[in-house]
Amino acid sequence: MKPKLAIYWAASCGGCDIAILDIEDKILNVAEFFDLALWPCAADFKYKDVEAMPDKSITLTLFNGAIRNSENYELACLLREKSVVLCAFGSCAAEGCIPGLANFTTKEAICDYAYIQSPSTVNPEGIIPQPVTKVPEGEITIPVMWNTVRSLPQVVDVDYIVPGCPPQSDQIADVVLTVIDILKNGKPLPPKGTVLGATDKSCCDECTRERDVKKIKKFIRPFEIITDPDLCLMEQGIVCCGPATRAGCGAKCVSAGVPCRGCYGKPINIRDQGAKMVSAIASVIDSTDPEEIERIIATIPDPVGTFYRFSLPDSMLRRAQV
Amino acid sequence: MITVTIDGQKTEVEKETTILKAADKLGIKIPTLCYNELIEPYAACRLCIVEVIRGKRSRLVTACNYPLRQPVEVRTNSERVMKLRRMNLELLMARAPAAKIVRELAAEMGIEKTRFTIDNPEETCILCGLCVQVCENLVGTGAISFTDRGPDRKVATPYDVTSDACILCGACAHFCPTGHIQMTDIEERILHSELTLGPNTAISIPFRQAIPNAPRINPDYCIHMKTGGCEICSQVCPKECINYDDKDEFEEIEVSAVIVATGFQDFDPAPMKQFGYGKYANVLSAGEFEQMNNAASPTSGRIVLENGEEPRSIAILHCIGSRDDNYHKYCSRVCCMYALKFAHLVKEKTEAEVYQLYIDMRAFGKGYEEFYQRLLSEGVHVIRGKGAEIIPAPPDESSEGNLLVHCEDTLISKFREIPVDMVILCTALEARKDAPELARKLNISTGADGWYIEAHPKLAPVSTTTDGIYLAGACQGPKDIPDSVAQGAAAAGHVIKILNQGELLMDAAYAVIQEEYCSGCKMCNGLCPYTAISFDEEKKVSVINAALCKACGTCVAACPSGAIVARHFTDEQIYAQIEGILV
Amino acid sequence: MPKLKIEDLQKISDKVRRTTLLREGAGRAKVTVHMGTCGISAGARKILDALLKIIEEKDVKDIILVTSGCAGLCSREPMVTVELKDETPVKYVDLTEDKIRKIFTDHVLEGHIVTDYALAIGSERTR
Amino acid sequence: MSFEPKILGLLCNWCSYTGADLAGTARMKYPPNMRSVRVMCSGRVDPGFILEAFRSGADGVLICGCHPGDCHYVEGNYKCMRRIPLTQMLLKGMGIDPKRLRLEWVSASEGARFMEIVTEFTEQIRELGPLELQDWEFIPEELETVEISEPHKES
Amino acid sequence: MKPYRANLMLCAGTGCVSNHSFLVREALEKEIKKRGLENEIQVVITGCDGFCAEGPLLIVQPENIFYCRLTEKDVPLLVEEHFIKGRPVKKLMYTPPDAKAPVPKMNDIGFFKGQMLVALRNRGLIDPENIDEAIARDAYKAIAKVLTSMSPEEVIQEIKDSGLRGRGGGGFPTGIKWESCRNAEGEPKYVICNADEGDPGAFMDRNIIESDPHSVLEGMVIGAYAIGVSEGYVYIRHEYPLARDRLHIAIDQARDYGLLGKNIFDTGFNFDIEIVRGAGAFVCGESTALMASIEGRVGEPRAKYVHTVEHGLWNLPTCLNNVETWANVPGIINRGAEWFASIGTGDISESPWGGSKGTKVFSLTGKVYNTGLVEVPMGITLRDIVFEVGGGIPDGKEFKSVQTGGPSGGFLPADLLDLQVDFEQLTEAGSMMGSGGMVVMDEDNCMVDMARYFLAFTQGESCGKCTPCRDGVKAMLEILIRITEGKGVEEDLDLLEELSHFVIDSSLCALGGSAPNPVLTSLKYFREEYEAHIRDKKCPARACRQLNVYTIDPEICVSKGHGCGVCRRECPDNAITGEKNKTHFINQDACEKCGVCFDVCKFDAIQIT
Repeated sequence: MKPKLAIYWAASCGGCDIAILDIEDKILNVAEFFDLALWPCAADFKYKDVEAMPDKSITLTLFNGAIRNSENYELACLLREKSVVLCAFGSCAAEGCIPGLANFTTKEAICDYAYIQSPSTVNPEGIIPQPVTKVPEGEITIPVMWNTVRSLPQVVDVDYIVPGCPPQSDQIADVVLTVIDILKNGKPLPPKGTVLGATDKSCCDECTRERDVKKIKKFIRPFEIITDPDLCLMEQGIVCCGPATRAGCGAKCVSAGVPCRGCYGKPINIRDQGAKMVSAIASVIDSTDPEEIERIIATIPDPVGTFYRFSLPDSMLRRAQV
Repeated sequence: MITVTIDGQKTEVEKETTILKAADKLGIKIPTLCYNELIEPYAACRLCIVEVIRGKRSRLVTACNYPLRQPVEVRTNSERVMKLRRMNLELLMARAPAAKIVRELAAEMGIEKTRFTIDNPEETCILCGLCVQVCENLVGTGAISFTDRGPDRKVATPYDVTSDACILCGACAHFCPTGHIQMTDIEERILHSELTLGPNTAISIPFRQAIPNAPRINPDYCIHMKTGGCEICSQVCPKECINYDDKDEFEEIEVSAVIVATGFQDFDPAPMKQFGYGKYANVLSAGEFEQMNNAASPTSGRIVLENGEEPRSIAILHCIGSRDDNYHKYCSRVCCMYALKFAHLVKEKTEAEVYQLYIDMRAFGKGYEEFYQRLLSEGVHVIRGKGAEIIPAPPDESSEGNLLVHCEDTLISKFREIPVDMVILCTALEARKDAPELARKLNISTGADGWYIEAHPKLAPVSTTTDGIYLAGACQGPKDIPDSVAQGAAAAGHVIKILNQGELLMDAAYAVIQEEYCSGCKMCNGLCPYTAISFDEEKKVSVINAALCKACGTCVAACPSGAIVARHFTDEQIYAQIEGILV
Repeated sequence: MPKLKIEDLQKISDKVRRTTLLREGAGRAKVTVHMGTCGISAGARKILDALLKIIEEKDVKDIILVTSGCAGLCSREPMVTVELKDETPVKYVDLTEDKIRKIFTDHVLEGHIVTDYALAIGSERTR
Repeated sequence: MSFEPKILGLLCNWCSYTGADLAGTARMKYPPNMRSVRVMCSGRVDPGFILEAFRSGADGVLICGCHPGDCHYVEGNYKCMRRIPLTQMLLKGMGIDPKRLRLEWVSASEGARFMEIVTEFTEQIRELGPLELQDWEFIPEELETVEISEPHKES
Repeated sequence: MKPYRANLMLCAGTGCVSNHSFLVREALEKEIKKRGLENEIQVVITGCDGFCAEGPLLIVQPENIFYCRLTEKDVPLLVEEHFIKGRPVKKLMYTPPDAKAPVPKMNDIGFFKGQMLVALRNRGLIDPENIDEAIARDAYKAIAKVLTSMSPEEVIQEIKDSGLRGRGGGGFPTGIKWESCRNAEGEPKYVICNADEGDPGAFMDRNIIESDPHSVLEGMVIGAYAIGVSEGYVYIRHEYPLARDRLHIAIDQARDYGLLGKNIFDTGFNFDIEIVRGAGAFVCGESTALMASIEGRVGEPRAKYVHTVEHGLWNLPTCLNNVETWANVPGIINRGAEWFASIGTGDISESPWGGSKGTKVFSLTGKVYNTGLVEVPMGITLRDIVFEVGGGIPDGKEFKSVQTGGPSGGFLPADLLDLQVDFEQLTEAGSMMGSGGMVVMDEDNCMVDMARYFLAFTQGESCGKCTPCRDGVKAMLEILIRITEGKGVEEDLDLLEELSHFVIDSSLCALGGSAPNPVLTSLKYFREEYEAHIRDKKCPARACRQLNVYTIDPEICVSKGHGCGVCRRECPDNAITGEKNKTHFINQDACEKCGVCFDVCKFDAIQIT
């Protein structure tokens, strides 16, 4: 009997699913080795089939997407029971990622804007979808939207984490093949909680740009200057979260001249990516005069949004107090 | 080089040299009156006229300033030249009959008497202009110059009034060939040596015990420094050791330890108007009295008033500026004992009465109390009460002192007015004005009163928070000589330990970079003030030099990938403390 | 005064030349207006002014205009003698402003004598 | 009983910690709400500590360092001087009143001043009230009562 | 400009101004206005016409009628007669001494006929305070030519070809001076116009500046362009206020027209002139003393072994020329070197020292009819100057001597009258060209006294720096005074000669170097007068009063003077006794020989033996 593979997408953009397909020919190895148990994004699977499966019957589950509503939570629990290895696949599952940015506001504010304020909607009565609505035909239920977005490890016990938004295809291929190799040859599984598809160093390790002592007088946005291709972006005054982000993606963004946003999550020793970036950036400001420091700091565009772009739910405070 | 033949002798000289110098080289003497090689030739006396022959044209020129540019033949004693010289001297004898040098030169040329009218038989000035030149160009003062014109021309000061520009250097008298200028002493203009230190002529040894014990140039009085002229000292110094452009230089030396022994500074009692320091004569600060007592002092140790007489009575006031809310709250610790020493010296050297005005007699050291008792037995009047005010005594003869000291004798709770001739103010010891600046340089800190802060008042009185820098003496707080010596020895002890141990015992806390986590982002490189962090180019990781690291932890906090661990202050330890303390 | 260019030099020179040339006595012709008492009363002043105006209009530089006393023939005043360089002087009589204007243009400028106004050619003999 | 704020003090070892010690040895009274943690230099304070403090229930964080120029490690306090304002911006973004985080320079001899700062800060936090972090714990929301809406009725 | 029919050229040189020519001008303008002639007749004030003896002068142009010795009183008559009735007034004209009829036209007067005007070409023709009139007389045309079409080297060559030599007295070829100054290293360089003119009785430079200041300025601009200079100084005597003011006006006007200052004629050449006032020391006429004075130091000369063209003002290359030298330059440029070289004597083809070219302005003074300023071509004989231009010796006196070259010039006797006036021949004869002073002496002048007079001047003006000039000249003067007081001894003459050579040979500057010339030449040509003073204790010319014996001729005193007693009253020592209608008598012992009686006696009764 072929081991079962489940791929589920919760509050996700589907990018991780596409990334899985991006492993091109290796998908054949997967197909050959695994038997797909669940992949709602790719094909029509029914929840009740999975519920019908005995516990721990799915060998590997790649769970991508953050926990935004009750359905995500149910599936998370379900897949935890049914699978041997539950893997938080991609930044949304690992730390909340872009959907996690909702934690800056409240559920009501989001719905208010989405269904009433936003310019393109016409909703004079101001109707907002409710979890249970009575209609003549009966009751329609939709999943309950939670006020705070959670990452997968915060709701269920997760075996491994594959960071990245999306995880790079070569990393995915590498992870899947190692899992296949382990299962086929009975190698021991890596210790629970390890981060696969990424190294222990920070993004700067893979970045080819030259780096020097950093003394920054002014922060600027990438479009304001023509960046020097060889020099570290931070030294050119652009806020780059590379130093406080795990390496693994091969510094793809930075080599294209765009600063790293921190999608591969916090490095191994760090508890809060945002706080760390604040500490690092502030230390290299080149001034000892309080007013000048105020002026320099004011040039950092949207510090909270920049430093917690991918890791707000996973940060120490998890959400903004609103 | 120009070849020139003078009276038949050939020689080679540089272009532009004058005939006089060329002749000098050949040992041929050409008489001159208004020439001196220190001064640019003025060519006024015309005595040095010689005949210069080029081709068939001969010309009469003054040898002292004629620049040789082409090969020429010079005759210094042709008949024509001798005739001119004789007439010149004869005329000069008419102008300055009393000038000895003119008579001698004339006698040499065979002239006894002058055919021309003599206006002033005593006249000695031959208007050669040497004095004016030396005063104007060499010394640079320009106190005298020529006045009037034609035969009435004479050397004088403006309006023939004694010039105040004249600095009595005597250069004009020295250069005057006929001795026309004499030096006279003008009482108020002579530079008396000041009471405090040695003579301050332009060059002097500062004081007898000066180290190095060698003369130095005082730029305030040296004419060369002011005008670029003079330089007579460098001409007369046989060993040519005078170097005018000697300047202070900064040297950088690498040391492994520093002992700060910058000492204290005397409190200036002038702001305390009530004591009239600087206003009334014979009110001395302790420092000044000490100087007077020194054998090398201008009064060579004798205790005298400003007018030279011996004092009949002396008052010594304690705690001037110390134990005083307006100035220094602390007690300067040493004044009581040196005040007693002063009293003893006065008793020994003079028959003057001594009055000690004190608040508390702090004779705390070994043998100090016994010294105090001995003094009491020697008849020193001791009054417990701080000196309140000093006013000059009314000038009638009867009073026994020209100063009146008002004070309150708290023991008999009466106000007293003591007539004395001299008052000594025991001024406080205060931190040097530049102490904070040095502290910042050495990275040690100063207390509120400006004294340097020791690492620990009891356990480490001579070391500072920065290891390798030690304190000794009064810079750390007022103390007397024995204590300072003791502290000096202690500091030296520390230093010797470092020097021969060869290594410095470091404390356990310092930061380490974990290579496996460091991504070489170099965020930490610029942060360390002790430059302990460097970058390893091959491994592409940053490295911390443990010896230099002071374990402040700033780099730990800044390291974005958490690769730097501060031993004894790791993140986990601090997080644990935070969680624990807030539970 | 503006900074001069080289050509300005010449302009100033021409402008001022009219009077200074006069000073060198380098006249081409000499016109003498006889202003004895009789001449003046007969209107010699008007003739003189007319002459001055013509000279100014024609911008003539080299004509010497002189006054003199009575020429003797009081009855035919106002009278003017025109004497071109090294030619015999010609006396004109009973002049009016337009007559003198014509004499000036024909005789002084073109050089041919206006016979109908002329009284006599040549001058009186002086010892 | 009025709200007793929990305040975390991060004191630099050479100046503020010694100053606090001086205040103590001089028997100066200041409210016990401030619990202090000693760090070698104010430059050691990582914004993560501050966030951790708020996560662990602190209502205010006070950071004390040496006066600029007096830092035992020459520039340590300058780094702190740069980090704290940015951390305050971060807190503001996270909806926490930046006044809950305060940076003061206290030298070794300013025991009295340290006492005044702590007293004043405690009062200030008492006014701001407790800092309860919303939704920090994960509690699945299905326990919430779900009210049923009937839109069609009104139409 | 209104067309005037007549210009009244009124001379306003210092000479005429001191004779109230300004008052004459006011009277003229008032009278012309009264007669309504102000639109026809213009009064123009000009510089000095040179004929100072006959001032105030008025030349009526264009008729060229010359009026002299005008006073305000003559003006109404003049206006009435000449300008209304057109009859020149004979009474006011100039009548030559021996002629009866006046000479109406200026050009016919002997004084002017003999002259050739080059430096003084514009005198009497333009108003010096009006630059336009100077421009009308081709002023600044030379600059235009030089700045646009000639290179500095060409300008220098032109001056060298012209043979122009310094008019200050040294006669150094100007071309060579400019060339060596141009080649000397050192920047910036300076040009200086020496208008110090310390010689007593010399007023050439003053008149040139008063009549035509622009010729001097233009000359300096050309010189500056040739040498490469941007800063010039005119060192003018404080005692020449009118000349200085006119120079100021000229400079300001030239600056307004952009002929001085930055970027002249837009050619990028900058040159400006500053006036420095001399403090009246004769020695400051000497180049190095002058430069010391400009630098603010005491006016004392220094050795010239290093020429001032290499190290002059502030030790930088400086070219110093006399006013007249500068004034000649524009003429040379405008009319070409050949024209200038055609005037004068000698041949300058091999060496510039070979000839004296162009003209020389002399201030003809002393015992001549026509004292004044004359500009004559080089090579003219002394006789022509004294008798033709000078109009001969007045009062029928006999010509005795003429002194050329100012106070240190030599006396030339009658037999040298046919000497041609140029640098070489004058120096050969023991005198020198000098600045151009020319003093004519007749039989009443005592040569010893004249030598004493000039020596007293040079001794007073000696700066006193070097012994020979200070004490040597003093000694010579004492000897001469002794001789004029009759206390001279035989040896004095040889001593004088010896002293003279000593002073000439060993003095530092030209003042001492030339001061003894009067003594040497008077000894050489008039030794007999010295001997008369020493041996006979008599002064042949009766000028040395101490040697005269004054007696009264009894008949003349009674017959003509009726014993009027004027001499008795005037005699300061009461040495004369006598009553009315009786002859008077001079007591020889009391007589101090002051000569007052001789001067006051209207009947020439006093006899000098």
